Amino acid sequence: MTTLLLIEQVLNGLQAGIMLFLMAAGLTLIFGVMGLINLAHGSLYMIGAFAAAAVAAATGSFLLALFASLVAAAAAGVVIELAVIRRLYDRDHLDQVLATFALILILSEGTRWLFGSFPLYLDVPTILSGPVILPGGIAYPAYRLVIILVGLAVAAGLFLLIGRTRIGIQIRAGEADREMIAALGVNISALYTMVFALGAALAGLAGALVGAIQSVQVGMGEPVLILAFVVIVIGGIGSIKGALVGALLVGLTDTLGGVLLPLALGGLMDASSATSIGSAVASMLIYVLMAVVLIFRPTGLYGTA
Amino acid sequence: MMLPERTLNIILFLALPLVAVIALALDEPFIITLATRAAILALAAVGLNLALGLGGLVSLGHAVFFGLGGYAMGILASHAQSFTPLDLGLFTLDGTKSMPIIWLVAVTVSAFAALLIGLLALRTAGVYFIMITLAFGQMFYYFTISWPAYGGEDGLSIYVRNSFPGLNTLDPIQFFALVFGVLAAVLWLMGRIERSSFGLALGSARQNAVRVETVGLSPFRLRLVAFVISGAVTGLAGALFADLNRFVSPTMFSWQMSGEFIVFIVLGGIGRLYGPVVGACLFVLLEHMLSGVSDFWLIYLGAVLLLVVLFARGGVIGALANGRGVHD
Amino acid sequence: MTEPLLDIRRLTKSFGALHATDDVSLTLLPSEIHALIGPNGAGKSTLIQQIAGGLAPDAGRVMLNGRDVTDLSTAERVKCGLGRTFQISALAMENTVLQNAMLGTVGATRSVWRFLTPIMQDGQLRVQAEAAIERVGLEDVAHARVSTLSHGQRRLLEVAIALTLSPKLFLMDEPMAGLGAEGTARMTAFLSELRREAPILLVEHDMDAVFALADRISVLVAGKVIATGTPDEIRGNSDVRAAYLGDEVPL
Amino acid sequence: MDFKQLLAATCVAALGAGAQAEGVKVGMITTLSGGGAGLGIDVRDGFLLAVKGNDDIEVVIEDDQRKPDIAVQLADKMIQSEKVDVMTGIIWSNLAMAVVPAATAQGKFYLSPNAGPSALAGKGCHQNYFNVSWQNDAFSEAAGTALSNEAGKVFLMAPNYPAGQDIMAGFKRTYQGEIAAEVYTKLGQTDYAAEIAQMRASDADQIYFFLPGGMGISFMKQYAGSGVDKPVSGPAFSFDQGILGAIGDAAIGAKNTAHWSKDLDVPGNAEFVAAFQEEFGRLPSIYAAQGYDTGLLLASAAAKADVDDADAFRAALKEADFQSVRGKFSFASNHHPLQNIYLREVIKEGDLVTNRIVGTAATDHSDPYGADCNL
Repeated sequence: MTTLLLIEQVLNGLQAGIMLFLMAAGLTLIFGVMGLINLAHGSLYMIGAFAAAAVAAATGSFLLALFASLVAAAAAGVVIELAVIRRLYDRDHLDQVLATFALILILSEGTRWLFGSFPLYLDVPTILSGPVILPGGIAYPAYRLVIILVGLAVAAGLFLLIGRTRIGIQIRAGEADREMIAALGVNISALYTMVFALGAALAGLAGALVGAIQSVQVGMGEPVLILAFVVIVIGGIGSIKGALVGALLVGLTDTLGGVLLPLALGGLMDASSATSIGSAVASMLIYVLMAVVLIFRPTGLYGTA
Repeated sequence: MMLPERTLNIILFLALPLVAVIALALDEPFIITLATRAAILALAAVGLNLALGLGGLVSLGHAVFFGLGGYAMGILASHAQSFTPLDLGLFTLDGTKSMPIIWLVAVTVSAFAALLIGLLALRTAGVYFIMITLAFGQMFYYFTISWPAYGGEDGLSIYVRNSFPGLNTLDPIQFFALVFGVLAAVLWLMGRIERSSFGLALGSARQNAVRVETVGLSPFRLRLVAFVISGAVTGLAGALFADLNRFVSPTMFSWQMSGEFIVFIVLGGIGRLYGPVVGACLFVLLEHMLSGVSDFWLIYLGAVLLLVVLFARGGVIGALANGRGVHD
Repeated sequence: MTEPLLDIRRLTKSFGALHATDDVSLTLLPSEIHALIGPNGAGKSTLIQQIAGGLAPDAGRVMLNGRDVTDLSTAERVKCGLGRTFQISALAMENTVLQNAMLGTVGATRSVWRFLTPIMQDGQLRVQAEAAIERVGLEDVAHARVSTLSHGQRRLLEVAIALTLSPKLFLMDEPMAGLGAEGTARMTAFLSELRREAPILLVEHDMDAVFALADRISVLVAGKVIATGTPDEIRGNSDVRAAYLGDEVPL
Repeated sequence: MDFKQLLAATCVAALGAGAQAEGVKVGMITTLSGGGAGLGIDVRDGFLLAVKGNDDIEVVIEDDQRKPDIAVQLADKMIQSEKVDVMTGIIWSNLAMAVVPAATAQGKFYLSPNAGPSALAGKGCHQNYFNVSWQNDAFSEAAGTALSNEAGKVFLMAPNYPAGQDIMAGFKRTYQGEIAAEVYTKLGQTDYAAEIAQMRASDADQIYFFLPGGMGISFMKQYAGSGVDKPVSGPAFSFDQGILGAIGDAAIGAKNTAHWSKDLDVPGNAEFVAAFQEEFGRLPSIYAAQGYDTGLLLASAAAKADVDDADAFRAALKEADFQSVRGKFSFASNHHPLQNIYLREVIKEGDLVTNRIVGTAATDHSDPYGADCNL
């Protein structure tokens, strides 16, 4: 493998990590502030993608579609929070897991009922459809570069929001002590609804952005949900920084493992078993990574007990 | 109608064989098959319940043991079917179609896996424990999918159900009786464990780990032992499930499977010995009835589940029984 | 000279720049009550945790009954004879008083790895547990759930569980808190007798109780032991007075 | 002749044949909920269209949720409770492996409207198992032959699971040229950036891949954006009508192999396409065509023989005496299809992205496993 190809694969790994970060950021934010495990986060991702596909089909505008994904996912988030989620804050993790698992069933099949059983069409805007040539001569899809930029912008925005703004102070106070923040006169339930909607909007945006280069279909949220959980657990639940680092680690491990393992094994055995065994091990690799991180740091890289 | 919990438990527990016997009288073998399925899934959840209900260990990876039990059956029976011994490197093992031997292997393998996974996973707690157990489940799932020796994603078909001395296991009612006997024996065992000194210590460790340490006991060891017993029982259920279907596949390792076990426990009533049994029966019943209602029946299933979690916190048993379930 | 049952040697623990425990040495002799007092934030909790095994010291040793237990876990120290009660109750709240006491007997007799015998029907253990409950006067609520008990009753149950372990020494963290005047008097009389069974390292805020009970008192200020002596010596110690003046505690 | 007339003609023909069939009860187990529901729905709709108005055939339909254990349970229900004579409907190889051997062993007929694992075509073949769709390797064997004519090296990619390995094995069996690389991806993978980078870097002249469902959609969209311009082809599963809409223009020009296409010029096909569109408001897919043929096959056998006479009914099935929308269709000795496999190309008709036939990849193709089958 040439160095140039290796660099391109590293770029691919980073890009996969950024896509995961978009999803994981909302998940970790919701957990950090409200202590809630939300399995239905993947459904919000799916809702964002479907809303984008529907609006893009109706208007032909990708920007409108992105906007629609934010609005639809945030609106769905508000409805879900008001109807179900707010009853779960005081419950243990087990009840949260089950209730949000039930939400997955309802939202997935509801979406299928509305949009049918066939995948929808959503494509990248024409202006971003081709590759651009990076320094060193790597041809890289323009749209993926845009995803990297959007992801980094979202990360920066979140750090600013949490670190520099009044709402961020309230969020951090809420993480530390619910009663304290309520005593300070902040409307805690409105704050929670807002944080949930923000997390949902991020998931929806991720769904729309990623949906344009993947398949917009029912059930698309579940694999990425599991990955997002792997990410935030590696990073330490509740930490935005952890989510970013975890996402990049997972993206790199997954991408480079799939490419390098079969090559590495090729030296030890014949080509076809190296491919097959290498691929088998590569598909387990991120879970191995997560288990190893937790064994040495039981609360993740940046987590607190 | 409110009944004392003990009476209710007996009624609910006997409902299962009653259904099977009525189905036999009406010549509806499929109902017996459904009852068998419910009993096996209940057994798997009864296993998990020791770790989850009594020990407070929310494992989202119990499908690992279920799948290992299933593959123990599948691998042994497939080698018996093809008359080729199983080569384990150091020694070879003949395949077998005998259930008692298969059960022994299933229990041993899943207990050993539970020991290794427990040693690593029990270093974490809370959400991290949920997620690390999930991670182990996913490892096994992807491994079996891409491991070609025993069918990969296609799984492994065993054309004839394995044998049990003195029984014709192909007869639905006899197989049901066997499964129900195993379930009853395990429930009895679990009831004893709950009331034993180990059970007391494990339950106390869930409520307050410091208390248990302060009387000189190690919560880690208590939990590890509970996890191993729990995994072994779920593994046994896996072997039976594979025999019911005469088929094993990687879906037995999927995280949805682990999730369903938890659903059974919560549906029936958490921390109750018979909770998983009631939950599994109800789930199988709902699945059977709702799937005919519409293509979108999973919406209704989700709604039922949501309502139980939000509004019926003691599960079905909690809603039907008066008083709270105390293990005295 | 009698061997100390608990011998703490030059224990040190820092959190960043904060010296929570600064070169602390203490002993607990047979049949004595050794009280540890000090203003809030003096480092009492940190010290207790290091003795009990919840926190590893940066330096120094903890000797229990002649054995170095510095590297042992909480549970192993309990097996060496350490009986402990907590400032904030550590009890199995959903269980009954009797079940909590039975847990103590299970720990004491190392009989936890019994899976099939119903524990509550074990006559011998039950007698021991009931005896301990009776000693602290909780027999009327033996079958009540702990969550229904008052704070004072929970404190007594803590003591009862410690009793079931027949420890070689007790480590008690504010056993009087929340007991009320009558309860405090009863507990004082009880502890006064108990020291004959095993010595007590007593952390307590109730100064009347401390001075009534203690054979020796150590004063901990800012992580350091500034004085150790009989109640009379401590009353007369000018450093102690200086340290406590700001706290307006009558000595 | 419109569809109703066709149907009437079929009925008349059935009556004319004079067989006094009592009626056949069919149990259909297929995927109707969750992620893969589109395929099951197409098979079901195609099948129901074929047997519409046929009073001889009673259909019971159940949803397997794409879970093998549910499929097994439903098979038990079909056999023990519904007491069906014939079973059909399963989409996925792994579910077929779970259900088919047990069902045929219990004396039921099974007609496969999709999926043909090699295990059921060779040693594991059964007299009551009829595959009306294809053996898993068939499309890629045909593709291997067709692509051998075009010079150059090929880059192979499939998910790492048995059907993926089967299909690549089929391709390699017939392909004469050189293989540049062979890559197996994770089942359910959604991002193919790394594989596309490997394709770009490799010295392959073309790409042959098998990625069913959402995986294929993701890959094709990403491939189109990558600027790699090596021609791609694969079996029809990644270019089927049900998913072409979701891939859009990115698929245009891709070659794929299938036994059917909506523009295939054989008797009855245009009528089928029109009737399907009329009834369900969408274009039929190959799955719908397979479901339809399965229905026609069953109707033809039911018209000839009483299902209670298993030998007669089996013989009637074996004759395959129906007008397949694929044209010429018959069963090889292992009860798997002998049929033509065509080379199709993805094109745009107005706003619609669809396939057209550009050639024949294999004539009277049968699978190689039949040699191991003792029927």
